[in-house]
Amino acid sequence: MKKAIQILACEQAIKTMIAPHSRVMVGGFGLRGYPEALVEALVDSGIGELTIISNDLGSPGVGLGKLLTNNQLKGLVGNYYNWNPEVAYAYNEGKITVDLLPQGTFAEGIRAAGAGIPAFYTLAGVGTELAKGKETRKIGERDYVLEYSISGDVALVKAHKADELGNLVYYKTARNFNPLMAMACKHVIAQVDEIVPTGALDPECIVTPHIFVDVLVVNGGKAR
Amino acid sequence: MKKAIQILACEQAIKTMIAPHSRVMVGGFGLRGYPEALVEALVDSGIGELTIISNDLGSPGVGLGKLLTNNQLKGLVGNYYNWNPEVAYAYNEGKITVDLLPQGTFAEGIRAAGAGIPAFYTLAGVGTELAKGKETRKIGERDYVLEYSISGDVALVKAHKADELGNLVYYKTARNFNPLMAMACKHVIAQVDEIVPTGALDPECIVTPHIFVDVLVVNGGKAR
Amino acid sequence: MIQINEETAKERIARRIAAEFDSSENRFVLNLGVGIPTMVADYVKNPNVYIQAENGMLGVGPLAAEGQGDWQLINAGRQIVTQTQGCSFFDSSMSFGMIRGGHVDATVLGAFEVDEQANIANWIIPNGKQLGVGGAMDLVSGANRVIVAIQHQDRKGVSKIKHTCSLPITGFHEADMIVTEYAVFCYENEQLVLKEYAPEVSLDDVRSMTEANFVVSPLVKVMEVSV
Amino acid sequence: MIQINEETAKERIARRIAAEFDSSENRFVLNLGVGIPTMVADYVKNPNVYIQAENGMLGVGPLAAEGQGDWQLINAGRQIVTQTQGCSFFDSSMSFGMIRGGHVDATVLGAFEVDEQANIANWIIPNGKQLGVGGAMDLVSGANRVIVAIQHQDRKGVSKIKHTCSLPITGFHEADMIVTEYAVFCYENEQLVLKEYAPEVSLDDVRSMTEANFVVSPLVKVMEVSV
Repeated sequence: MKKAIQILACEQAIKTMIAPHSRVMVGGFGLRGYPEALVEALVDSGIGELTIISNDLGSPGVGLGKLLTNNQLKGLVGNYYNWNPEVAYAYNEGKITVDLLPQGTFAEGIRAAGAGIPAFYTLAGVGTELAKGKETRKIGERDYVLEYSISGDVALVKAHKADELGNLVYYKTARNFNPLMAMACKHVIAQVDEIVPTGALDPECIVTPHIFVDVLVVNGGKAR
Repeated sequence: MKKAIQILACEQAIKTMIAPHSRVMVGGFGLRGYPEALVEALVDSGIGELTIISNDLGSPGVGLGKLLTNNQLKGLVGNYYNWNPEVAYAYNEGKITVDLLPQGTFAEGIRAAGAGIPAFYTLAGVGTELAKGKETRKIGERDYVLEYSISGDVALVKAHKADELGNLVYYKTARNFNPLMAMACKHVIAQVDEIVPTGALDPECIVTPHIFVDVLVVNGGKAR
Repeated sequence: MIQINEETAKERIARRIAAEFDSSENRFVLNLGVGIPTMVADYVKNPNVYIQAENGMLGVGPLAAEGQGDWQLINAGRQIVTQTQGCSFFDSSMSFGMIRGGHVDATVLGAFEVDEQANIANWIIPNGKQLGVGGAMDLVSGANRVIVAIQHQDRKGVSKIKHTCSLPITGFHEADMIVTEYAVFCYENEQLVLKEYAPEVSLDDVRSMTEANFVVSPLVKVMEVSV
Repeated sequence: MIQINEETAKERIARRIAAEFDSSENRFVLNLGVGIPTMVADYVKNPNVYIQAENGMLGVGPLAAEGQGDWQLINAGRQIVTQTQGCSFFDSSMSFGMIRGGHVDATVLGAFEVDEQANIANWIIPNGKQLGVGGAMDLVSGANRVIVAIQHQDRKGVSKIKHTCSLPITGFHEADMIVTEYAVFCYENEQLVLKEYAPEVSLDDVRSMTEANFVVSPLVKVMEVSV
């Protein structure tokens, strides 16, 4: 059950829905397909002790990277921080926790949370350091590792268009984790390029049905 | 690795890809969204000892129901045979095996097979007769049952349009299990209403990428 | 005590359940089972209620007019339905992802039996002529609220609201509300509580037609009925 | 023995790997890792090869021309790419469903080390400046064929093809082929087998620059090179 969709300014959306210690999922992959304006507002808010659940953490001082530079992070759940070496430094110094998962396990874990699957088995990582302390199990001929669903308090997603109800469609490889995260969090703020009238999106092509979305914010959608 | 997409007549497609004892997945829900012409050809082929993996088994003597009337079945994996009481009779008399699963578990098991997830946990059915002999496990506050992926040899799916490469889109609630089954089987035959030039389908809206599809058959797509 | 005929009973149950959602100012996702539950759709007037069909649709509209409609567009009861503005279509794994994932606010389903422990038996009569479970087990465990829509007694006058279900269970401790043509019950603090009863019957009538023990809510009232 | 410079080495490795797919008459799904593997795309001429990017795309085209292209359309190495006719976009769970589900025919990836047991170490140097695994573990376990694209030795002249990897393993017994600027190896019957070596080097040269033990294929031949 969600309230009627709200269209808010970024600052307002962030302040209403995120608090210190929130677990925040953020869509995107390598500085593309992430909600830039929402991330900027999160940085500006100064809200701290956040756990950020995302593919990567942008670059040093860019995008989600600013949250680290700005000391707003308690922990990370994700898979690829090679684009932002500050993550390794902060982790090695014990400043933040990092829960590193294979990218497919990360994606599936988020999907699982949205789809009511608490745990699943996967081949990825069996026998490696990333499976240390995790249960493994032989199913058929091979060994698999048990992985758990990954949920969050708030998802910040980037979509291409929303209709007035809140249905979302995405843009090319800017889709990435966004639709999965929209299902895995209690609250969802979607930054969109454009809001179109209800009925203007093809019902066959809607990727995220509106019932997952709480708040829309509109950006210019310009390339930077 | 699949050969270049083939466009075949139904009879030829069925005879090339299905043999006695095949595990055949068939899309559809309640006589809608199933590949009528392919099912008809499967009935006409007389191939026996089949295991059919499908939501339901049509109605008595209608659609997939004909396979039972025609004694072509060894077993069923599915979830809802109330529309075809002949299934219960055949099962009660020991003529066929029936592996009955909650519909969500059935859908998720098929998706899991396609997505390389050998097993997963779900709430559905915990403590009931359908969970008898299955492992249960407490995760967080609740008990869940372990369910396994469901794969097949050949999927017979109904799509709306294909492009010449074999990419598929579906039609409204005729989508149902079809895209899941197309990923869960070694071979896939898709009955489509129309084949359009490659490039004519919106890349954002393709539901089944062509690499899952072996053979296309074209029907008139008429309402019956 | 007046006997309510079957058609009236079904309509009354459907209307009473629909009224539950009248006041929702929030977007409310509703899944309807086969039978009486499907009829609920006819009486839901609140535009904030979005009906989900587990065969892959959110935003199910009214049934198509007889002989009209799109033959491939059906609900889970195989009825040809219409679509609403802003509806969406998806595959069955997404559909049950919604259901299991807690994104469906209420499900309304029929039952053979329901009992004091909020157990529901609605999927099979062993060795009968039906073999099927459908989405019932996913729905009772996944939906946030489970409303059982049943006639109070079977055709022989036997209560369907039992001390303990005798048929195989669909879901344990999952029912939140029971609506019959004669009464509305909720489960509160692990007790079955009578909240409303029909104008045709007395409290004693309800007691005599109900096998299960129940307590009477201090706020018990007469069911509002239009049929 | 001629030393091959880094740029030439990389191009040669990419070209040799691309040649593996030249003859496929079947539709072939190829996933390319960051670095040399991405360069493979430039040399694949077979239209039956479809490149999958794990960030959600099947049918990746060539890199966009400098300053051109769609800034939001990237491959997994964050390069702006083009799209081919018949390509499709999807979310990351679908993408890794393809990968884990065995629908990707080959993956080409770089590595720090690869060893006699076909173990690959390519994800981390402990306590270093990088912390990331990406899709490598999913890819090595899920793709049907795993091709390691590496320069034969590091900058200090130390073999990257080891008896036993010393760095944390990405996947055990997963490598099927190794292509360097000097040699092509395959794993056959749990042995590392030299299949080809470059025209600039002798068999003894390959032995001396390779830490791992390997057997020489009876059909060993000189690598076809254009650079």
